[in-house]
Amino acid sequence: MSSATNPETETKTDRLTLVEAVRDGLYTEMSQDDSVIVLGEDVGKNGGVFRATDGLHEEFGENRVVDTPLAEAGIVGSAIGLAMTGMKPIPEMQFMGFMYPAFDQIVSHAARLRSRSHGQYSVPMVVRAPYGGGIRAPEHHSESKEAFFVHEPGLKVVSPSTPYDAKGLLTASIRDPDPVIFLEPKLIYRAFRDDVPTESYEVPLSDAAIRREGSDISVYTWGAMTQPALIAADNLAEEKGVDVEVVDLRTLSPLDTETIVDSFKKTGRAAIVHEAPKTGGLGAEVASTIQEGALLHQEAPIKRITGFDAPMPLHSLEDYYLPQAVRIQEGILETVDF
Amino acid sequence: MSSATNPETETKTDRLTLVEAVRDGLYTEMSQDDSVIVLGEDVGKNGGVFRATDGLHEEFGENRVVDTPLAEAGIVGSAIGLAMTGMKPIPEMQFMGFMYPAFDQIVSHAARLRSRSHGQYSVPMVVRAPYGGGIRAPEHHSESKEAFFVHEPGLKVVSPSTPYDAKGLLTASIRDPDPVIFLEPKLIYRAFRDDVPTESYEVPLSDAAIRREGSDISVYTWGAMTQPALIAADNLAEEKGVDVEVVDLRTLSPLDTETIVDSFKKTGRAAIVHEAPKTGGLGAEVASTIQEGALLHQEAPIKRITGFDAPMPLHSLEDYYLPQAVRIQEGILETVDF
Amino acid sequence: MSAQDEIEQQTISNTPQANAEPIRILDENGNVLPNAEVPDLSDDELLSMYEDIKLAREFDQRAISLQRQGRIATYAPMTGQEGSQVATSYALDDQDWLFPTYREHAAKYVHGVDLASILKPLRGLREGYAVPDDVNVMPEYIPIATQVPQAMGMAWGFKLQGRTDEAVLCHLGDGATSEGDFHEGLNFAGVFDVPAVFVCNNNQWAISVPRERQTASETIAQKARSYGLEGIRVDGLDPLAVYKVTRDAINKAKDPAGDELRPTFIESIQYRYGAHTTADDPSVYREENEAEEWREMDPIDRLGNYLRGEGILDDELEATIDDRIEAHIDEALGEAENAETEPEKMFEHVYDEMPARLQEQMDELNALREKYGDEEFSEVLE
Amino acid sequence: MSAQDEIEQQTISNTPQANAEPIRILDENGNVLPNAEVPDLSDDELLSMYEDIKLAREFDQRAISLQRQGRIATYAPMTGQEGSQVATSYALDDQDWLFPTYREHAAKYVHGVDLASILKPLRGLREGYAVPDDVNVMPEYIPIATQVPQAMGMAWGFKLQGRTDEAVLCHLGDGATSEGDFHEGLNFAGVFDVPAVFVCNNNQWAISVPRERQTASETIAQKARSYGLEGIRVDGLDPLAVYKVTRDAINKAKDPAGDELRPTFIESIQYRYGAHTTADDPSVYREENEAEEWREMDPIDRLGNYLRGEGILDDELEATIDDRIEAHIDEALGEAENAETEPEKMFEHVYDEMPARLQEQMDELNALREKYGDEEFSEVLE
Ligand SMILES: Cc1ncc(C[n+]2csc(CCOP(=O)(O)OP(=O)(O)O)c2C)c(N)n1
Ligand SMILES: Cc1ncc(C[n+]2csc(CCOP(=O)(O)OP(=O)(O)O)c2C)c(N)n1
Ligand SMILES: [Mg+2]
Ligand SMILES: [Mg+2]
Repeated sequence: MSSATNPETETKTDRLTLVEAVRDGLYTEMSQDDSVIVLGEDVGKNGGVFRATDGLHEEFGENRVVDTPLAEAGIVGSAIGLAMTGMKPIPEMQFMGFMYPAFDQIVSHAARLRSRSHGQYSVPMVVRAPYGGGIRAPEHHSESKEAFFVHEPGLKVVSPSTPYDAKGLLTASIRDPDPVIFLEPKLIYRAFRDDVPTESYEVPLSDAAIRREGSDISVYTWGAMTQPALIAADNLAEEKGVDVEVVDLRTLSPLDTETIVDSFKKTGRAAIVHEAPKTGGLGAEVASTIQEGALLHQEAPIKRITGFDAPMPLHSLEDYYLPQAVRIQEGILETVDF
Repeated sequence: MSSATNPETETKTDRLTLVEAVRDGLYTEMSQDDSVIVLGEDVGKNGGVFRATDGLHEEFGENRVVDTPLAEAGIVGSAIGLAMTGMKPIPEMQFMGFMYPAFDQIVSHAARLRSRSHGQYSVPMVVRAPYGGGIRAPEHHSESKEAFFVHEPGLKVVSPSTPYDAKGLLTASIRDPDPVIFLEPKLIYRAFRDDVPTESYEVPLSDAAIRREGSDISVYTWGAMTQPALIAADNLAEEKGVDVEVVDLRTLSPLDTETIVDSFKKTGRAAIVHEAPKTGGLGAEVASTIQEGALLHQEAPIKRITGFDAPMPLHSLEDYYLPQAVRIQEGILETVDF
Repeated sequence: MSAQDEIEQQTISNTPQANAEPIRILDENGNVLPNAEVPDLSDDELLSMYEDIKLAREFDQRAISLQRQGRIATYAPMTGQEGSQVATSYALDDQDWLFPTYREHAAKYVHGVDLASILKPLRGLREGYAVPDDVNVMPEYIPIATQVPQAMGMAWGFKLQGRTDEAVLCHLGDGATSEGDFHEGLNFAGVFDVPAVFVCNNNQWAISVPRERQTASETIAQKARSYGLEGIRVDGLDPLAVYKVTRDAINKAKDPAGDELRPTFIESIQYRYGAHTTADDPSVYREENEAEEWREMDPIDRLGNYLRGEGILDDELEATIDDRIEAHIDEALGEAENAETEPEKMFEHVYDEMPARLQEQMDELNALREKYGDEEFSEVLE
Repeated sequence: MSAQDEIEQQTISNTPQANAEPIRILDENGNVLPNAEVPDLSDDELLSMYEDIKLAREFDQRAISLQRQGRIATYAPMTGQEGSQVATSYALDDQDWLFPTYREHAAKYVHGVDLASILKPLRGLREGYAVPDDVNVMPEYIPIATQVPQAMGMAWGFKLQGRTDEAVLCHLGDGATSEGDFHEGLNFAGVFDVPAVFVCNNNQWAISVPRERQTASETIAQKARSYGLEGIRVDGLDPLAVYKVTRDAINKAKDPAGDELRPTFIESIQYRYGAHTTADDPSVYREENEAEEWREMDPIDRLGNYLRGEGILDDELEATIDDRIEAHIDEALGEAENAETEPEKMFEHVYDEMPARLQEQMDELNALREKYGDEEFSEVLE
């Protein structure tokens, strides 16, 4: 990581990948706030199976970067207890597919301690998990079930698509007084680098980001799928003269309804791109939100370009499962030509 | 339960409540098929906390109606193993809110053994759970998170709204070669009685049911909410001359897209009624499905009349949380008057 | 078989720390057993403990009858178990935290939750779970065993922050020991050596499932060994014995000697005299006379006899105590029955700041309430 | 500390059945220990066991190098653990079922899964998990410990159906003992007394977490006592000892004597010589020389020396065996590398009958493939 001062902003920046930005976000916040601790399987000495906690154990010691036994309900449950003592625990789930043993602790407790106690107690915790497919991983390692957590009131759900956002959203998540499920798109952990300020900064958990302005159609996406969506948009601009707006939701719960609806009012057409199975995916929520808020602007059915209603296959077929640029382009054209 | 022969069908029928029909469905299928067994907490001697397994322990013995230790992953996990030996296990989860400890076994395994084994193995199991609010129950006893299971490919999800359907859908579920999540609307467990044939019969897991024909708007719902939806429809017919079609989805996964879309093509307007929180609920999927399939028929935004994006409150407020007839009427009128 | 036999029967042969014989101080008549030592409590403390156990029993009876009258919702009685509940909370210091289940009303009360707050959730009001800042009690846990890793985590937090004067007491049932969360929480407690005391209220039943069908383990206490923890068995109908082992465990949690581990797992052997909850009918699954045998070991009788024998209690004092209890419960009930809430509350406490979507939903509901009146919402749905 | 000391060190003091001293038949040089009895296996069986262990090790080395060449995906090596894997599967009858994790390649192979089927999933093909009807092996389990309740359930099914000749063997790691599913599954096994054998392959590490940070329990085996089960410790680098305890456990599962419980929990003490998976670098978290000490107890050397000492094995036979192994693996690899699948397959095996929605999705994909060609789908997304 080479450091530089960004001339435009005069802040010192590093060129970081997304996973490095996560690590940097943890590092920066832990340096400033003693109550922040990281816990999970192999997050300590090993620095995390994706190196997202690399060096933190050495820097902050084994009481703040804790290798736990192999038990996800134990990890999240104990993090809830830690949070009650004024700490800000950041449990890591090694992969999203291994969050399910902790599902009860997350949905029945972390999400509800505030409401259950009528506002008396809260759980300022960030559950981090790498998610999504495309890295040729074994079974159960490619889950993208963000919709499960979005459907649980009391949780916030966040997924960055750039290194800059990764650090900024993570910082905001750590400082947020409510539990945040922080989903890291591991397909793009090391896909590209960004200027990331060395100082701490927040990207608020309220605003979607327009990644590309356009007038013909709004494409809503998040996480790793932002990349193929942007590629598809560029291809279509070049090859077909279609002007695509790409909206990166970033915070999946609570949804930024305003940005979603405003973009649609401008374009009148929409496609949603996600990795998760189509049925019951977050795409359905976005589509419903749009038509509730802007039906009179709608000129074509809202297209969902998603994973199929089948479990993620093993790696030889995963490229067929994930929305590729070609599928996205086709979906967009179908909508634009409707 | 008094028995009678239905003159129209010439089958012998009983007047049963929904929970009695569930019990009757279990009884009938267990009588005919030795491989069917029931297991769970308090399902044996106690006959289930809602009496859904009343008398089965006496009738079929402790090897077919099994009281288990208090451990939901143990119950569902062992049921998966039982299913592998050619049995048809019917694990009961005491309340839907207590399914989460078994979430991993359900979504990572029961749902996927067929695909994981490339079609070699399967899990013919029915996970039964009472669900939904309105009975003044304590915390965590009023969950209606059907959307979680609908989003997991490989599972079927069923919810009856009448005693007749309860038995018929349960029979079909037991005979289905795939895992079924069978959600029983406990609010209407004893709300009314129906003629239920004593013989066994199937209600197929593929068809939604039109509970009331109408031409002005289609209201999609399932489970306990079918009741207030029908009341609202009657009220509106009487008071405002609005002709409401009520579609009871019955099988929530796979969805009967055809019936959903056909009804909408007829009415051009839709509302969806469910208890679960609005965001990410199954209403979003139904709305998206409709606009994908019949946008050109759409005359108003599709209205979602649902639980709020808040945890179910304790019982003094639950009537505000659940969609009451008055809220449903208002939502329908808003859509019809759009 | 007598309850005394019953309690002793569940002994184990070869695990020394999981205590073959349950610890006991008072015999069934309230006499101090030979070799037993009465814990160091003043007469006032002993009397107050006695009064609280009696209050708990009276509260229980009143709550059951309130439920029958439809004035509160489903209630989980504690008769037979109050002695242990009260004694465990007496063993706590104010700054210690309590993790109760749906049955530990008395444990909560003794640790500072007023009776009205206990009744409010039973009347459908979450307000009862928002206890004052200086009362260290979590909202009761209904999803079985989920409190175990959380209690462990809180104790861990105290340890990490060097707050050596704070410990955590976590209740759970015998049925709860079968859940994965129990296992994960206790295993963490052993690995991270945290100042926590786990009390398993082994009341012999998990709804309709008896202890011996819950696990093939010889005792519940011996499960502690799987986590490197000390496991202790105590007569849960003997408040003095329960107080002693719990207080020792709390002391050890805060200030362990030598290479002692901080956490302790206590199996408090009890019996649920009554129904699992007011919605349950135990006659369907167990012999009515079973309870009678356990009643011979009743904590109120035993502690009362002890106090009378020591000259601390007499008829007059007993009458005063009973009157005070009556008045206390009446007052709490009045307060709980007059308490109200507002539909807005269910939107307010979901997040620290209400998201726009939720605000809209609240506004929609309020508009409807305004238009149609609250009566339209109070109808039962069926 | 030598490996022998290491193995013996984790002894326990007071739980008789969880075996203070691990069972061992061969010493580090392959000599039969005094008082030890070699299990009743023919020379051919012993030789075949030896060959399979050697094959497993060779397969492991080849798989690691295939992964480095990008020809297979992430692979979990088993070197150091093959002896135990092979021996446990030799202890099974054909009709018994095996529940493997991602690491039990050799256990699967011995129980009937051909090497090509083991390689196929590593090449991204689910076909490898669809074994022939007469091979009783489940697809490997990746979510840790989830196999435990399932294996228990299958054994339970055999028992309920009176299929007394069938038993289940379930593998798990030391890390897996911390998961709730482990606890729930073993507790059920005790309560329902099912014909199952649970083998914990304690290879001292769960990725980077050493055994002593995984649990404060003195031994892993003693956890069995929490469930009323017999817990046994065995030297996992001694194939004869592992064979013996496993075979005894399988026999007991099917035909217990007197009031013996059917299930057994075996702690097979091993060491993972290499990395957790090909994606792991153990030098980050452990001393390189640790493995060297364990290698002194290597199963191939010990069994080989024993066979040579008995005159069953000589250089010539060894060379024949090695050639056969080489050819076998080459052939399997060829088959696996030529295997193909079709995108349709991911739609076909979701339900027994494909739902209309899924059919539509498949049709849409096929139309796209037709229009653009499969190359458009094979690009990496990044
Ligand atoms: C996870 C979960 N599963 C099931 C239930 C339903 N349930 C409530 S209490 C109970 C029995 C609890 O038994 P035990 O732990 O012995 O406590 P006790 O009620 O005897 O005090 C059950 C099964 C629940 N609350 N949570
Ligand atoms: C539920 C779950 N959590 C986390 C993981 C990630 N993971 C894969 S292997 C492993 C370590 C397993 O250790 P152990 O049980 O000792 O088996 P070993 O790999 O040593 O054979 C972990 C944490 C997983 N696969 N499943
Ligand atoms: Mg109990
Ligand atoms: Mg291991």
